[in-house]
Amino acid sequence: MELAISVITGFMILGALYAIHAKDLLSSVIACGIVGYSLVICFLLLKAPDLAIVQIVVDTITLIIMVAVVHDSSRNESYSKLDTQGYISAATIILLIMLLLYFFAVSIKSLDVLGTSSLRMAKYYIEGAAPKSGSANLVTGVVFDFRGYDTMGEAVVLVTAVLGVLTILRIKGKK
Amino acid sequence: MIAYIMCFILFFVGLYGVITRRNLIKIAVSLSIMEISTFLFFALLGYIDGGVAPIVDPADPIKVYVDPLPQALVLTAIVIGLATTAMLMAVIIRLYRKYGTFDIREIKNLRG
Amino acid sequence: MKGMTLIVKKTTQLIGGMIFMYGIYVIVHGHLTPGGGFAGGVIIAGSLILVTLAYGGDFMKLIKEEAGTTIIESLATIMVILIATSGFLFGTKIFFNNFLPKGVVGHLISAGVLPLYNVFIGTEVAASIFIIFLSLVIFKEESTQ
Amino acid sequence: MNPLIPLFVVIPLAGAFLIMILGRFFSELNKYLASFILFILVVLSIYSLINTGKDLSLYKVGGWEPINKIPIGIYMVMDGFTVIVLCIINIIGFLSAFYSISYIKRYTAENYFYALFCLMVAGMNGVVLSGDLFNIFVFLEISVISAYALVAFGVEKNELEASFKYQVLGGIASFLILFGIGFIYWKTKTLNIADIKEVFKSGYDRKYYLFVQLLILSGFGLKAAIIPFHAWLPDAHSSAPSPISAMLSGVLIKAVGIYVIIRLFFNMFVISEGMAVLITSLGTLSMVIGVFLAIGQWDIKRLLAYHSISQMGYVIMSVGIGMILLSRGAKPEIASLAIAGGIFHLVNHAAFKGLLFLNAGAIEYTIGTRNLREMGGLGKSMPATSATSLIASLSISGIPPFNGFFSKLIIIIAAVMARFYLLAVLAVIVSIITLASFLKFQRYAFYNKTDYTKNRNIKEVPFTMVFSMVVLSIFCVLLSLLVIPEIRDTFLKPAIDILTDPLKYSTSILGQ
Repeated sequence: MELAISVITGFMILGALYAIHAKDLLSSVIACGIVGYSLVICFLLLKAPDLAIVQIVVDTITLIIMVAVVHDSSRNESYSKLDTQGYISAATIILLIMLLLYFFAVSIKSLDVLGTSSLRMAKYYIEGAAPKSGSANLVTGVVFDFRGYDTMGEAVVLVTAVLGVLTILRIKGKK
Repeated sequence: MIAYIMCFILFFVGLYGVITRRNLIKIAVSLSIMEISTFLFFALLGYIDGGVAPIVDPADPIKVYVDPLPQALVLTAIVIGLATTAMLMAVIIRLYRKYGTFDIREIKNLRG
Repeated sequence: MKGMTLIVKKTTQLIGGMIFMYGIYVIVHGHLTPGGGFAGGVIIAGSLILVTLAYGGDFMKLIKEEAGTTIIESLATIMVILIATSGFLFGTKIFFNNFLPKGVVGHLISAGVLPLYNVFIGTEVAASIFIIFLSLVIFKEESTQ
Repeated sequence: MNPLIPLFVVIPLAGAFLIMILGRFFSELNKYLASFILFILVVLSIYSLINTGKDLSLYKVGGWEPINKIPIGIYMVMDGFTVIVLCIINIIGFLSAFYSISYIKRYTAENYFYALFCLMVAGMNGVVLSGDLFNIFVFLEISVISAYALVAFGVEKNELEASFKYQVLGGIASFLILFGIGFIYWKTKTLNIADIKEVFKSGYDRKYYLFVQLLILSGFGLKAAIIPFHAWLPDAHSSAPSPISAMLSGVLIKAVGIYVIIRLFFNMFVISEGMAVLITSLGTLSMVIGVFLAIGQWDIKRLLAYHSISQMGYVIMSVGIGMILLSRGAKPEIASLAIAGGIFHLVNHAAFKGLLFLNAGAIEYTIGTRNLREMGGLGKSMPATSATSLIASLSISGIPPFNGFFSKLIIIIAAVMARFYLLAVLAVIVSIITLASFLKFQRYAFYNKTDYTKNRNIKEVPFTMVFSMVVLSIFCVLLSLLVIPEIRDTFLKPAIDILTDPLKYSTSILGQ
């Protein structure tokens, strides 16, 4: 299992690198969409069907929105060659990332390895979800009953985003 | 452990893109890659070997389920991510109409 | 925004309604099978976006159409908040209480207020995502004129 | 179970949606409705400030009782520190909304403005009241997304660019925070702050612990604009409409940045000396660099924005000194003095910086520019604005009868008593530079002899704007009463107790 996930994640990394470095913005956006679709496969392998359904549709919609923005705009990234300063800053960033990666690899040694997760809070969700919330789908039980307050907040986030989009896309700002 | 490290590399690929790219769309793409890696991280946290998807079958209740809590968190986070992407896209399309370009080097009224 | 070719329009006629119905199915069975309010709402929004893309804005006469959708989603969110606070009214004095009878696990009508939440969150999500898409499209049209 | 707690979130949310629906049919209603809703919140928060006292009240959302002392639902917690921040949020929010009644008339789509405003207040109230990590993240997103939209409310070039910068940096911060939450869940398998403390208490791996703390600190540090992460703040604060600048600077960076950092590092993590030293040095850096960046500014709101960074530096430095002392286990009374200074300065900063941004808005409203070189002689034609901004300027630079003096004095005394002489000297120097910078502001805006605006008809701003400014200037004077030990004990002591006692928060939550 771990191997399969790692291989798919490797492909996602390649896709991400292509998305970042592609010259054409449309192919960059589509590569990003492919990374999102690979995530769906990971979700299915990790036994999360709810997430897979949501992610596949959300990713499609994100892709449509992004393509709608890029479509009939200037698609080429005007790409100038890096000067010395650019090389130095890129090297610094990569060095910093390597350092953080090493730090990460060291710091996760004491934690649970993949697949041996123990439960503390969620134990009672699994034991209690069916009798307490009456829901056969444990994720729906958690989302709407045990953590329903989060879900309300999240619905409000979406409404806020809609209001924000409507606010930003007004044609005239001041009278 | 290797899966977690790969996931973290994906996160840093996104961060690298946000810092080094000079194009509005590329920055948005990099942010959504960071977002994807975070979702993957949460899904990895909940996985249990031999577990089944967390849907109770009343006929056969004794099973090992994967942890439903991280999945619930990701469900919330995906929709929040969609909201932030939509906001970012709205600002980007507006900026494009004002300046006629996606290049951030030409969009520099404010400094500091 | 112009519509697409006849083939696309005919295909959309055939599958658009089916996708819509599937979204409703996912919402209603959210507490029994994978899916739920979010997934179903996003699927419904996807079907609406599909129709809009295939037929184009001219067909739907898109002129600041969002006004109606804003009210729908506001009402849906207010309903969620009302259900959440109705625990206050129905005895228990608890915010987000699951105050309805739970029923039998696995039946369609069970799990108290969860199906209600699913329905309203689904409405809200569908309306919100569709309105985001519409406002981007309408803005592109208006600003090019 | 305190039934008042959820009202702080439910009332502004319901208000926001009512404004959105009703605003389409009754266009005049929305502004009064927003002010009315925020006024109810002010009353509620003052009531809780008086009633909370030393005890900690809890609200278990959904009524889920803990099983085997492990909380399974989401908890909302109200304690001494929370009510202070709640009061700041709602009072500044009410005054800004009232101020906007006149100010925002120039913009289109007023009902979106008031709806987003209510959502922002609801998000901040939710963050402050939450006792659950992921819940903090959700409500933080509500407040920052509405802030992104409000920063871009004018939809001109500058506003959009500032909003874009804010969104990109805010997005990075959100993902860092989310990753940090995942890390904490990986180890502890729980999300409740008190329960996490319970797990960490029984032992942890040091490298893991350091990594998590760095992730959380950089995430919330970006939201709070501590110095290496400050790039978005001057643009966003100067481009937003003025009441929103007052909210962003007076409240938002405190509620979603400083408050959460203090809460998590005192009540969730076990305090370690290395982290305390890092936080103190970041605070000192913000304090010093912020004021130097502010010197050269000629745009009023940019100048004020850089001073926000500097003044927040005072708060973080002072709290950091308290952390260092607590981690050494020495001199607890000096540690509580330092923390008291920090919280006192947090409250004061909300009052005077909010007032200064409202003043800047009044100036911009009348003469239509923010450039200090193009104004002058406004003192005669705008007496109320001039007087209130004089009070605020004296207060922020630490002149005796006003509140800023006392909080800075407490911070400096605490630094001297803890033998951080260098920090005390730096605090004094920064205070002097602040004074110089604000004398420049006063001189060029109000007392300049060369009057660039002579030929124009300049009047005092409308009543609602004057009202908000006068009330805030009264606060600037009244808050200095907090220096009297008896009054300080009633209002600040509960907050300091909950922060300095390492176990009080978690045991009293898990015990209920």
